[in-house]
Amino acid sequence: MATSAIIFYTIAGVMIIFSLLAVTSRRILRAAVYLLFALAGTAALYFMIDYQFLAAVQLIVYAGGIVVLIIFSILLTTHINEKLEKPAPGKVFITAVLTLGGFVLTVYTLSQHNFIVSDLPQTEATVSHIGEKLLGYGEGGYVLPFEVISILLLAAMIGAIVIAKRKASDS
Amino acid sequence: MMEHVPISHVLIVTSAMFFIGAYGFLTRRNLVTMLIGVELMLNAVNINFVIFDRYLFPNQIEGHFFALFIIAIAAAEAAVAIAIFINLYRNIRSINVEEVDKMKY
Amino acid sequence: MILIALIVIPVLTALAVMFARDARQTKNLSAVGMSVQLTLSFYLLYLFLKERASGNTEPVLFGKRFEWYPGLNINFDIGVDGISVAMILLTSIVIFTGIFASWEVKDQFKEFFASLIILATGVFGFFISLDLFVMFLFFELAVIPMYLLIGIWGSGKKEYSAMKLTLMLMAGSALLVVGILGIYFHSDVNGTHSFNILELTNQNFSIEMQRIFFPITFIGFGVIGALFPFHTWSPDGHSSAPTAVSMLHAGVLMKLGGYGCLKVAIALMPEAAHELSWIFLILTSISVIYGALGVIAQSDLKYINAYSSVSHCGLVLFAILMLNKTASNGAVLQMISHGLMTALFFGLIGMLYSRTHTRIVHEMGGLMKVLPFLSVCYVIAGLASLGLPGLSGFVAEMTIFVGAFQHPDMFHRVITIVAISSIVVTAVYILRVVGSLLMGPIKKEEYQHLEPAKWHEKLATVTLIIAIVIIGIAPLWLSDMIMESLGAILD
Amino acid sequence: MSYVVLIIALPFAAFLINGLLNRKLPHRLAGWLATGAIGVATALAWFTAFTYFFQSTSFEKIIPFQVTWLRFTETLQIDMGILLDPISVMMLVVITTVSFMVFLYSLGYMHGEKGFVRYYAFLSLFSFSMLGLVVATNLFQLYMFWELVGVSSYLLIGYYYDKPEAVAAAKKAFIITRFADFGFLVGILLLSYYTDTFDFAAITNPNHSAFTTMTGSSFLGISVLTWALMLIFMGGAGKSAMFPLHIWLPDAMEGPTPVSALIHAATMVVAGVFLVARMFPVFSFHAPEALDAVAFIGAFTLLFAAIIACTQTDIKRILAFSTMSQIGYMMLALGVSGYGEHGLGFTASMFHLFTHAFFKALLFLGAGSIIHAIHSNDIREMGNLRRHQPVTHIVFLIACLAIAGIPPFAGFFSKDEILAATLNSSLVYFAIAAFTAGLTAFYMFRLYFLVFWNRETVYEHKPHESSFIMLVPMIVSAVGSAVAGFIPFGKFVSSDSQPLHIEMNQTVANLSIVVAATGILIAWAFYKNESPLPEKIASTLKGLYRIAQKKFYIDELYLFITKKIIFNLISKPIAWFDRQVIDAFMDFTATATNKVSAEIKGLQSGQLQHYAYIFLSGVVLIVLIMIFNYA
Repeated sequence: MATSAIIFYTIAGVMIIFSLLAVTSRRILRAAVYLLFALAGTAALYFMIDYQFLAAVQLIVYAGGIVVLIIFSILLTTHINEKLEKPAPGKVFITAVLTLGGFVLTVYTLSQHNFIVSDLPQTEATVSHIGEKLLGYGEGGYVLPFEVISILLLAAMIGAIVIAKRKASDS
Repeated sequence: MMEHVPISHVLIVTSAMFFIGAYGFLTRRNLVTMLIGVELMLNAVNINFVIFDRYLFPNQIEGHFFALFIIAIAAAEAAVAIAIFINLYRNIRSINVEEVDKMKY
Repeated sequence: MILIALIVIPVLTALAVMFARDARQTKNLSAVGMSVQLTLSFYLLYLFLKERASGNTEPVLFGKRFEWYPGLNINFDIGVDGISVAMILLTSIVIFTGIFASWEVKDQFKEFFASLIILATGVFGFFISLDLFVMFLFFELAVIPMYLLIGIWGSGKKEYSAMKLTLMLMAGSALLVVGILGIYFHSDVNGTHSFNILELTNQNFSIEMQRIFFPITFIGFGVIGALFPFHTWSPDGHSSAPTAVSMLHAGVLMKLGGYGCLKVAIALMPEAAHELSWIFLILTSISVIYGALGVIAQSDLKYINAYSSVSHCGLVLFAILMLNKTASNGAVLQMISHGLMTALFFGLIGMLYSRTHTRIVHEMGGLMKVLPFLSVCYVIAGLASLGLPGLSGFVAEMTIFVGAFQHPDMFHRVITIVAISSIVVTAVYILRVVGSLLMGPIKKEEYQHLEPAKWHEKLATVTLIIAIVIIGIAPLWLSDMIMESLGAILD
Repeated sequence: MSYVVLIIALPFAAFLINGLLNRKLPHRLAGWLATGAIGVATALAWFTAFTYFFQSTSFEKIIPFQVTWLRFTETLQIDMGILLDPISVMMLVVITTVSFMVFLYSLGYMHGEKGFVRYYAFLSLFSFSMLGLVVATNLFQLYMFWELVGVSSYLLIGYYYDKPEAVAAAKKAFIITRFADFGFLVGILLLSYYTDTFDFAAITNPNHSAFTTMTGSSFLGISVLTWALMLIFMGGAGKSAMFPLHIWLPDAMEGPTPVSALIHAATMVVAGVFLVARMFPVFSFHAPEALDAVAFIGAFTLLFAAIIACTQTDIKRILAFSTMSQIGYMMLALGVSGYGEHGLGFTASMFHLFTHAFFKALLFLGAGSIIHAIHSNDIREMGNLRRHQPVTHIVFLIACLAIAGIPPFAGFFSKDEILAATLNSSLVYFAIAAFTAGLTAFYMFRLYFLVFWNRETVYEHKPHESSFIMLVPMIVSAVGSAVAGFIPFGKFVSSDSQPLHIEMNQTVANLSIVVAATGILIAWAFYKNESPLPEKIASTLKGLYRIAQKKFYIDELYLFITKKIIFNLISKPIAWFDRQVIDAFMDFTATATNKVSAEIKGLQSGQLQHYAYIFLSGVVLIVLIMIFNYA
C-alpha cells in the first residue's frame, strides 16, 4: 500500500468519523468543533492533491469563517452546558434507513459507472494563474460570475445585517 | 500523489459525508446543528467537484472555480442563515425547528 | 398610432400615480390622464367617422400588427370597427367620471387610483385587440384588479364578495380559454393556426366543432355578462364594491361579455349559434324577467341596481342571440346606454351613501328636498332606465325589440314579447325607489342638513347625463356607425 | 307651412330654459316666459288652422317637416316629422288653447309656490310632448311622445312630492299607463312586422297589401290584424282611463288643479281617442271586431264612471269620473262609426273631444278657483259659494249646462251627434248613452247645487273671488263652451277628410234635452237646499251605493294582484331562489373546494424536516425507479 493511499484513507477516516460525531454529538459546541475537524480534513485532502490555494481558502473561509460564525450563533442562542435532547429512536431509525438507502444507491451507481481517468499532466494551479482566470474577461475568463458572486456576498451581508438588526422599538 | 487511490473510493467517502450531513439535517432539531448538517453536505459536493477536476480533467482548472464559488456562496448562506436564527431566537426565544411553522399559511 | 396611445396613456397615468406625492397630486394626475384619454377617444371617433365618410369600407380601421410570439402565431393585432369605437367612448366616459366619483377615497389612494386605471387599461386593450389571445390577456388584466379593488376598498362583506366575484369570473375565463384554444386549434390559415379574429371569420368551422365550442365560448363570456344562472356574483360584487368600481364594473366590464359573445362566439361560429340560440334565448329571457322581478323584493339600493343590471344585460345577450343586425345593433346601443346609466346610478348611490350612511331605501325618504341636484340626477337615471324617449335607454330598448320582433320565427317573437314585458316591471321598481327614496316626507331628523353636491360630483353626474341625453336625442350617427360594422360580423 | 315646427319648439325651449335654470330664474320671469311661449304657439296654431281649413279646398295630408331619427333596417325607420291633417290641426288648436288658458291661470293659482319654475318647466314639457304626439307622422314617433306625455303627467301629479298620496298617485298613473303601453308597443311591433313601416301614410291606407296577410293569418281564432289593433287600443285605453285601466285617473287628482284641467281632462286623456281616430281607417275596414271592442269598452266605461261619479264627495274626483264617462262617449262614438258617408260617429267623437276640452277644462279651472278659495276638496265642506264667488259661479254653471247637454251650449251639439250615431248602430248603446246623459246632468248639478247653493257653511277664512289672472282664462273658456257647438264640425273633420253633411236628428235632440232636464231637476230637488232625501235613497240602495262609492272595488283588486300576488308570490320567491338555490350552489362549490383544501392542507405541516424527508424519499425513489428501468 502506497503512502499516499495510507494518507488518503487516514484523512477519509478522520473526515467520516468527525462528520458522524458532528451530527450525533449532543453537546452543540462540540458538534461545531467536530465540524471544524471534518472541514479541516477536507482541506488536508486538497493539500494532498496539490490544490494549495483551494485548501487555503477552505481553511480560511470554512474553518475560519463559517465555523466561527456558527460558534458565535451557538453562544448567542444556547447555553453552553445544555445538552441537546436525544432524537426520538423512531426518527433516528427512519432517517438512518433513508440515508443509508441513499448512500447504498449512490455507491451502487458509482460502481456501475466507469470513470475514464485522464492521463494528461496536471496544470499548475498557482495563485497567479487562478487570479488571472478569475478576473479574465477573455476566453474562459470568470469575471462575470466573480462579479455576480461579489454582489451576492454584498447582498448577503446587507441582508444579514438588516435581518439581525434590532428594531428600533425592540431596544 | 493520488495515483494509488481510485476515484470511486474518494467518491464513496464524499457520498458518505453527504448522507451523514443529510442525516444530521433530518434528525437534529436545533437549527444551528441542522446548519452544520447542511455545511457537511455542501462540503461533500465541493470535494466532488475538485476530485472530478483532478482525476478527469487535470489539464483544466475549472473545478477550482466551482469549488471557490460554492465556498463563497456557502459563506453567504451561513451568514444569512445565522442572522435569521438570531432574529428568530430574539422573537420566539427558541431556535427549535419544530416551533417554526408559522409560514405554512 | 392612436390606438396604441389609448393603452399607453392609462398605463403611464397609473405609473405616474404611483409616484405621486399626496392625495391631491394623485387625483389631479388621474383626472388629467383620463381627460386626455377622453379627448383621445373623441378624436378617435372623429378620425373614424372621417375615414368612413371618405369611403373607406375596410371592416377594421387603423389596424396594426406587431409580431409577438411567432411560434404560436400570436400577434399583437389591433384595430377598431364601429362597435369598438363606441365601446371605447363609453369606457373613457365612465372611467373619467369614475375618477371624479372616487374623489374622496382616503385609504391607500395611490393604489386605488392605479388599480382603477389599470382595470380601465385592460378594458381599452380588450376593445382594440383583434387577436383572441391578446384579447383574453386584456380581459384578465381587467378582471384581476377587481379583486383587489373590492377586497380592499369595498364595504360590507367585501372579502366574500370579492372572492365570489373573482372565482366566478375566473371560472368563466377558464371556459373561455378552452373556447379560444378550441377555435385556435381548429383553424387553418395558410397552414398554421391563428388567433386573429379577421382571419378566423373566414374559416368555415365544422358544425360538430361549433356545437362544442360555441356554448363554451358563449357561457365563458356570458358569465361576465351576468347570464342566468351565472349572475349571482353581480349583486354581491356590486354592493360591496366602492363607488367607482361599481360604476366601472357594471358600466363597462359587464359589457365585455356582450362584446365578446357578439364578436367571438357568434361571429366565428354562426351555424351553431343559429342551431343553439334557443337555449340561450330562454336563459337570457329568464335573466331579463327574473332580474326585473327580483329587484322588487330588494331594499338595498345597490342590490336594486345590480339586479336591474342583470335584467338589462340579459337584454343585451338576448338581442345578440336574435342574430340579426337590428337586434345586435340594439344590443350594442343597450351596452352603451346601460353602461352610462348604471354608472350614473352607482355614482349617485355612492354619493347618497356618503351622506346618509345607509343604502336601505325605506330608511331614507324625501331626499329631493335636501339634495335637489343629486335627486334630480337620480330621477333622470331612473327615467333613462325605464326607457323614456329622449334618453338613451329608449333608443337601445326599442332597437332591440324591433329587431327581435323582425325574426321570422314564432318562438322568437313570443319570447320577445316576454322580454318586452320587462319594461313594465322596470317602471314599477324604478318608481318605487324614486318614490320612497326621493319623495315623500323626510324620515330622519339628521337628513335635514345634508351636504349639497360638490363640484366633482356634479362634474361626474353631468357628464354622464349629457352623454345619455345626446344618445337619446340624436342616436342616428351612433346607430349607423354600429350597424355598418355589424354587416361584417353577421352577414 | 314650416312655421308649424315653432308650435312644438317653443314649449320645448321654455322647458329647457326653465328646467336648466331652475333656481336661478325669478318666478315671475319663468312663468311669463313659458306662458308667452305657449301664447305664441297658440296664435300660430290658430293661424295654421285658419290657413289649413279656409285657404285650401281639400284637406290633404301635409308633411311640412321630416327628418330621419333612427334607422332600424333599410326600410324600417323612425322619422321625426309633422303631419297636418284635419284631426291633428284640430288637436293643435285644442291643446295650445287649453294649455294657454291653464298657463295663464296657473300664474295666479300657483303664485308663491316653492317649485313654481319647476312647475312651468314640467307644464311646458307636457305641452311639447302632447303637441309632438298629435302631429306625429308615424306610429313610433307617436309612441315616443306618448311616453313623454306619460312622464310629464307623472312629474306633474307628483308635483307635491312630499305628500305621500301624490307620490303614490303619480306612481300608479305611470305604472298603469306603462302596462297599457306594453300592449301598445307589442301592437306596433306586430303591425310593423307585417307592413314593414311605421308611417301613418302607409299604415292607415286600407289598401295596403300587408293587411290581407294579417287578416288572413290568425292567432287563437282572431286575426293578427285585430290582435294588433286591440293591443294598440289597449295603449289608448290606458291613457284614456278606460275600464279596467282607469284606476289611476281619480288618484291623479292629487296633482295641482290646473294640471288636472290640462292633462287629466282636456288633452292627455283624450290621446287614446286620438289614437283610435288616427288608426280609424284600418279599424274600420279590416278589423270591425276591434272596433266593436272599442265601442263596448267605451259604453261600459261611460255608464260605470257616471254611476261612481254620483256617489263621490271630492270635487275633483267627481270631475275625474265625469271625464272618464265623457271619454267613454267619444270611444263609443268611434266604435259605432262607419267610414266615409257613414262616418257620423267619427265626426261626433272628434266634435265631442273638441267641446269637451273646453267645458271640462273650464270645470277644473272653476274647481281650482273654489279650492283655492276654501282650501278643501270636499264638497260637504262647501255650500252657498255663489255669494262669495259670483264669477266662478256663472262660468261653472255654463260649464255644467254644457256638459249636461242643454242647448245652446257646446256639449249639447256634440253629444247629440253621438247619440244619433249610436242610434244608427245599436239600440242598447243608444239606451246606455241616453241614460248616462241624464245621469251626467244629475251628478253635475248635484255638484253644482252642493257647492254653490245648499246650506251656508262656516268657513275658516272668508272665501274670496279669485284674482283677475285666474278669471280671464275661465271667462274665455266659458265663452268657448258656450259657442263652440255652432261650429259646423262635419265640414272640417271626418273619417275620410271629405266634408260630411250632418243634419240634426230632431227626435234624438228632443229626447236628450228631456233626459238632461230630468237629471237637472232631480238634482235640484235633492240638493238645492239641505234635504234628507239623498241620505234616504243612499240607505235604501245601501249595498249598491257602497259599492259604487268604493269605485266597485277595482282598486282593491289591483292592489291584491300587485301586492299579494306579484310581490309575495313572484318577487319574494325569486329573491329566495337567488339566495338559497343559485347562490347556495355557487357557495357550495366554493365551500366544497375549501373543505377539500383544508383536508389536504394537513400535508403542509410547516415542519421543515417533514418536507426534507419527503424530498429525500422522493429523490431516492426516483433514482431507484431510474436504476431499475435502465438496468
